[in-house]
Amino acid sequence: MASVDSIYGLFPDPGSADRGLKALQSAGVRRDSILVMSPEPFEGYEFARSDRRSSMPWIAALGGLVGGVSGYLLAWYTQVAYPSRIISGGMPLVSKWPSGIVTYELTMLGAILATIIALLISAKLLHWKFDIYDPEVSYGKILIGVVDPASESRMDFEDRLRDAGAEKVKGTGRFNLA
Amino acid sequence: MGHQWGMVIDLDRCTGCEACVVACHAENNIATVGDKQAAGGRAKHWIRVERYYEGDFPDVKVKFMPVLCQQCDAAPCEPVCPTFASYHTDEGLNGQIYNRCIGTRYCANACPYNVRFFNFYNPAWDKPLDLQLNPDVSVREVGVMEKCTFCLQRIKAAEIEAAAEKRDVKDGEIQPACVQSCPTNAMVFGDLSDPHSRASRMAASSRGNKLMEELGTRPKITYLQRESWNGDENA
Amino acid sequence: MATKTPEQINEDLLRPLSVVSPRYFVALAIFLAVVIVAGSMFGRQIYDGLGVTGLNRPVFWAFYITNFVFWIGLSHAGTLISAILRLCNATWRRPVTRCAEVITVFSLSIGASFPIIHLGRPWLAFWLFPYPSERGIWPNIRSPLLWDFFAINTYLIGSVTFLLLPMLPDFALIRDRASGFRKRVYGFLALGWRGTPKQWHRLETAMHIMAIAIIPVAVSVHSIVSWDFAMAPVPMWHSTIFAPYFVAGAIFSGIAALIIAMAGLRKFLHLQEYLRPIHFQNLGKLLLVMSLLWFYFVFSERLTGWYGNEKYEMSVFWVTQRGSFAPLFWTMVFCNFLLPVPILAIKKLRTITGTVIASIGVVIGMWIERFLIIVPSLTRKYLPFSWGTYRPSWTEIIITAGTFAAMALLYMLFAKVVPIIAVWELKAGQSVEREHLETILAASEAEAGAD
Amino acid sequence: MPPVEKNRMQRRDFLKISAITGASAALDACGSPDHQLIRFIPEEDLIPGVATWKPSVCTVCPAGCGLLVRVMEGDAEVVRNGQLGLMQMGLAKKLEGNPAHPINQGKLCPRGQAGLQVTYHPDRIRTPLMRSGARGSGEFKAISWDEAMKRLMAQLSSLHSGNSHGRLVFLTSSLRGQRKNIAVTFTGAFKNSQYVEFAFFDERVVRTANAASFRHDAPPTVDLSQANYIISFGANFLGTWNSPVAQSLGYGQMRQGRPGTRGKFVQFEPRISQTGANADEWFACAPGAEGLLALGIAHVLIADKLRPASSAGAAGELVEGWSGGLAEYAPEKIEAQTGVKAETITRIAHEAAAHAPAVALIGDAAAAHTNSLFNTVATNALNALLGSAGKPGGIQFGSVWNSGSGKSGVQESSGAAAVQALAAQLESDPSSVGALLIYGANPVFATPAAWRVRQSLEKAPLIASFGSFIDETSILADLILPDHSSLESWIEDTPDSGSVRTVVSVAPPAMLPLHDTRPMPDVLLDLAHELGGNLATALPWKTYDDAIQADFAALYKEKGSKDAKAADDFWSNAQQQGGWWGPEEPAAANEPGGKSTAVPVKYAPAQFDGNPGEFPFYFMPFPSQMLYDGSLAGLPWMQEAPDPMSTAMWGTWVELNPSTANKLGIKQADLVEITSQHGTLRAPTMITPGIAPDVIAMPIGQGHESFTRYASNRGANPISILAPISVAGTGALAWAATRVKISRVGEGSVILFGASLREESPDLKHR
Repeated sequence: MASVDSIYGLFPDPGSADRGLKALQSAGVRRDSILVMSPEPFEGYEFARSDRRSSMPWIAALGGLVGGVSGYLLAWYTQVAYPSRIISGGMPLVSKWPSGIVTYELTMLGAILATIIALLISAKLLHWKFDIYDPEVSYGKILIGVVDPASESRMDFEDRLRDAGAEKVKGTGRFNLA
Repeated sequence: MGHQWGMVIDLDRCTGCEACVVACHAENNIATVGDKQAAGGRAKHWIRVERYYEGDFPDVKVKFMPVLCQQCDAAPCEPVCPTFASYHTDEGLNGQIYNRCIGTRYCANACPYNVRFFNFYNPAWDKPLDLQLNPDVSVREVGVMEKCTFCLQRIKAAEIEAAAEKRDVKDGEIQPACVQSCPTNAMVFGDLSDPHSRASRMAASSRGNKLMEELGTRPKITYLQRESWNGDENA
Repeated sequence: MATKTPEQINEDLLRPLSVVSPRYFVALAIFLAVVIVAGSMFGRQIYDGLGVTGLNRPVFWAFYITNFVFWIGLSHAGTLISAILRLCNATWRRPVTRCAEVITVFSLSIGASFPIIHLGRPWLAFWLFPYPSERGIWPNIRSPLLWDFFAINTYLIGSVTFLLLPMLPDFALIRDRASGFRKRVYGFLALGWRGTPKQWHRLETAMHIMAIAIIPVAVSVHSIVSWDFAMAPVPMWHSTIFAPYFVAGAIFSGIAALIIAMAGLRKFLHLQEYLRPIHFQNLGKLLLVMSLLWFYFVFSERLTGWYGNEKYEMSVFWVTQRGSFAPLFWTMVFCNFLLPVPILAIKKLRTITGTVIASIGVVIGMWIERFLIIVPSLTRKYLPFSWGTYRPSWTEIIITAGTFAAMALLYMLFAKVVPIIAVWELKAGQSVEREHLETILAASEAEAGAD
Repeated sequence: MPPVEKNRMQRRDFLKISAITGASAALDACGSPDHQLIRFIPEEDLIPGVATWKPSVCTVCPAGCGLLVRVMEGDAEVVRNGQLGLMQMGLAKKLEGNPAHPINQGKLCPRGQAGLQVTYHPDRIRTPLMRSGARGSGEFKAISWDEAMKRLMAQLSSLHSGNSHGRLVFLTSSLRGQRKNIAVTFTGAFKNSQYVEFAFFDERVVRTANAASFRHDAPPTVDLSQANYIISFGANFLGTWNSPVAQSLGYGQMRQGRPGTRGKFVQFEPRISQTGANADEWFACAPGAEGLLALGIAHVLIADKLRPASSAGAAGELVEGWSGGLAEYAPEKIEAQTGVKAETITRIAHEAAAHAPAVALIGDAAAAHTNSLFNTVATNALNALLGSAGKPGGIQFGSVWNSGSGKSGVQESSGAAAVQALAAQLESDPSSVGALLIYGANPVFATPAAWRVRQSLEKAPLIASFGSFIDETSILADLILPDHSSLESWIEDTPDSGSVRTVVSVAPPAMLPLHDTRPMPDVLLDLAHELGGNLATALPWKTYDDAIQADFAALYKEKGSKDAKAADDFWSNAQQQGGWWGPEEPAAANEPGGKSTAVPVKYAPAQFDGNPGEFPFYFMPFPSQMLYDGSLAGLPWMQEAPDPMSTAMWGTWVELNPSTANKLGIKQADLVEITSQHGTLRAPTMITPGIAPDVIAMPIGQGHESFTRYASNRGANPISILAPISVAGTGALAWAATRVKISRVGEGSVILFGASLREESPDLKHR
């Protein structure tokens, strides 16, 4: 990965971070190329807003469906897989009530696993090498910045971020944290 | 449908002598556990004779009832086994696959008749008592359940012999060890799917009932209740 | 607490990870020793056989299964409670959730080990797993033990996830504040968390889904545990009330365990300002509700048995009510009802000490409850000729003690490597509160301005 | 068996067992993967081992049941010529009844089945032993047979030649057939000798009474299969008494074997026995009052003209006052003494008369009171009056084959009195007994301590035992020459009850011997050859089987046989079949109107040792269903099989009535001390409703000081505290004639298999 240029400001509080965001937007930077990192979710602030729509619940439901179907198939198969009829307690060869329990548990397991996988993928987790990051975030600062800014706008962005209340404005190359 | 092995026990004949108990030990390699283990409730008797007193002195009555695995058709011990170690054979027996048993002891809890036994320790025979072991019956290891098999080895032997002679197993040809030994002929073993077998006919007796049938276990042993003497009607 | 800055919170909550007192090591050593002794007893049990226990015919299940049900029940402390509170958006939950979820994961693991400890041939436990063996044999899905296998595994995966996901931002926090090896480890564990709005949003969504999913799983787990008994035609086991009764009992003991754990953390990790009386009071109210619910279940179970007067059931009924198990029975009623209800109902008594006393009572009472559900029924199973008695052996007692020690040990170790209170959640909670406060202030100002 | 944890089966042993079992049972594990080991129940694919069934004879009690022994090949560690090695041989695996045998007809009691464990017992004596420590110390050293024979010869030859003063005494259990003939003849060849038979349950009283009443010195053969009414005075005929398997077969038939007819069974005894437990009506009668009851019933039969007094014939005449109608035994008059209501006695008499054939039995404790000869003779008279003597559905006698015994002229005595006399003699003049040979009997265990049998035997100059175990008697021996087990040796038996056919059982060894042992009769024959002289002529056979064959030749000569052409065929058929049995022809027992030449017997109240004030309870030992007289206590199967009434295992107990226990403040399983005038013992209690409040009962069988690892130091021996008094007119020990007191010592324990006495235990009162 090539070293990535960036410029960002570290804001001490969500109010100033919001102002920083607005400042960048007013400079013509598109919302989705503005980089935001925060130590907590800061729900309700403009900078913390993400794409509201997520297909995660549907993925979970799909995972549940797959889990449930495979659960039933497992229950069914393990009962009929014996070449001769295995009678147990006078119950039918494929016993529906107990199969229901296995089906249920695997439905839930499917939903849980699908959620985890969806989270890992959609939140871009499991990537330990960062283009841009600043550990100051963990000390309570909110990072607002621009990736790969046009070199002619750099100064402008820096000023705007500082004006909006950024305590520090930094520019980086490659940043490896892992 | 193949054979459905069952048994009839005539409580009017049973005297509580326990010949069946010892016969079962001898036939099925049931280890004695010794006094300390027996005191801890770990003695293994696949068949036992339950004894109940009724009334007080001097009007005392005593009831004997041999209890062994009832080989239920809807056996509570079978479905609870997670590994199919306890299962139902085609001939209607409650099979117990010792090799497959992992020792959850769930079957023993589920069995209303308490006829399942657990090997709390590895069974031991002081030498040379091991020479008495019946080679037709496997020796059970520590950690597995064991129970009455209706002397499956005898059933198999008779079936193999009958097959070699290209005939059906004859009624009365198979005698589990307990039935064989019973000095009063209180026990009859036979094929319940054959309405003409002696066991089937006796099971139809008006004296017949099944042990705790109300639990829905569908036992395959019929007990013929004791009669009381009714004087001149008998004469 | 409103005055704490995010950095103060960081300092307070991350301190336990770096400061270790000698007392900690002493306690650790003691618990470890108990665990090792218990482990060696288990080793001996594997070598000799279950003969080293007090089990017999007909009492084939006793201490181990009691512990199984007890620990699985305790596991409902966490995930279920925290999931419910999360869904209800109860803000006071924030300092509580993680220590509750940790209880779940550890007690579930301990609980799940008991079905293996109790096996006659534990080395074959893997036969419960539906794997395609070369012999083509499969487990029997009719067996409640197999349901247990599926349910507990689902629950374990679910609750580990439920615990781990919100830990990612905290790992990132530690990563950024640490150096060297610790930095690398926590960096790895943080899975690359940076705190982008998308990550925050996805995490919150995932937690929401998990919270919804984990509640029915938790209910099913304890229902299935109850079905281990209810599926067997054993007097006083074969009952339809068992599933809800067990679930209620599980939550009951879970809350009690949580209160005890919180009190311990509060004292030893100096978290007085985070785990405040309000938390104990709120959980105390929940505990009170569960205590009443527990009594309701016990009463309706007993009433039904007594009214029915069925002879086999009554054998068990009387042996618990008046017979040899009566002392235990009435101890249970005291611990689970007579003791906690007044303490928790009277506001003055619902202090931290009060709730902890009530909780200790409940944990003891619920252990006894499980024992009383399992053992008396087996001692009085149908034909009186085969009735029995049970006395635990030292092996069972020590292994039981060992699991309590294991729980304490795991908890202590955990609190040393992970902040036991979710740092970001706490901060977020504060932010929300502050914002809420500001909104109110703004509104009142606006009102004042309008005047 | 010792706690298993200390004696864990090693993996190697386990594999070895598997290997042995694998030799004949193969799992069809190869071939289709569907049929691999675990997949299906292994037994499904089991190919049964090849078994041969060999006839044999049961020797654990005097009933003489025929056996079939299941023999299968296996590897056994055996000693041959002093060398230990692994040998493939036929091994007895199971004992079952011989279906062809007229006594047990294929059935076998628990004790008989456990007889297998005698052969394989880990504590069996494996080589000849010589005492190396003090007498009774149990220290022995193994010696060779040559040396053992040499040592015995040294003493016997001096006795035989008359060089040394003192008698040869041969003390055996009850023997029959050629085994007895050889023993008696051998003993009789010594100038000065005595042959003594002793067994605790020898039915001496019943034999004596039957000899007087019916001229048959034998226990009766009871035909229950055709009886419609059974009156039993204390006889545990379904458990241990007389020929229990034959009687059980008949009992089953009596109950449910005849469509439309079900016989009635009434039992009188102060403590409910396993047999009494099966009765339609059970009455607790006073100990020793059984004869009164028999005559009470007889009185009603005669007085109510249900049976004429004369129909009892000689057996009736034997009772004083018989022809007078037994007025002094009228039910109202004996009510108080017997504890049985007059109307009950009358009713039973009428029922019995109306339901012929009716049979009366007496045995066990009822035949062990001081007045039991009278009780038994009275019962015989009742049988005769009921028309059941010598008749189907009654008591019968077969003709017994006598294997040439009685020709030796030896002083032959039997019963407890003979042992008592021997003990007294040894005590006063030990040198009068030159050598004491002991076979099968264990008088130190089975006689009251008051007789001082142990102390007297300790003084005997030489004791040689043929025992298989170090028991209380053989531990005193100087030389032990271990016998084969009955499965390892030739065996012949001539039971005197159980069938009306003449039964001569015979069987070759079912298996090769495991240890360096020799059959006792062969040892005697060898000794006889070496001693020579009159012995060589009296015992001309080289081996025991020669002797048996000779006996069968004689039998053939006398009885002939329709289905065998010649003596050889007769002999080989008998071996194949397990014996020879004559036709079904009961011997004459009693003729109506016959006259008795014997002196009539008269009722005398039973005497009990001990003053009722100080010793308020009757002490009633009873035979143990599993351990019999104690000789089976060494078998683990018998120790662990629950007693039918108490369900106790691995120990002893004392039965008492709940009201008695209450009065004395004794609880279930408390340890109590039982004291008679002659000793004290301790045992845990078993409180049961089936015993009279003034009776304390205890099973015989435990309390061995030295008898294998399984029985030693387990429980207490009730025989030890018995009063040394005998049944008048018989010389039998009156073992039910002792009074005791009882006191609580503390808490005790008894191992019970059954948890509950009663079926309906839950409290269903709504409370």
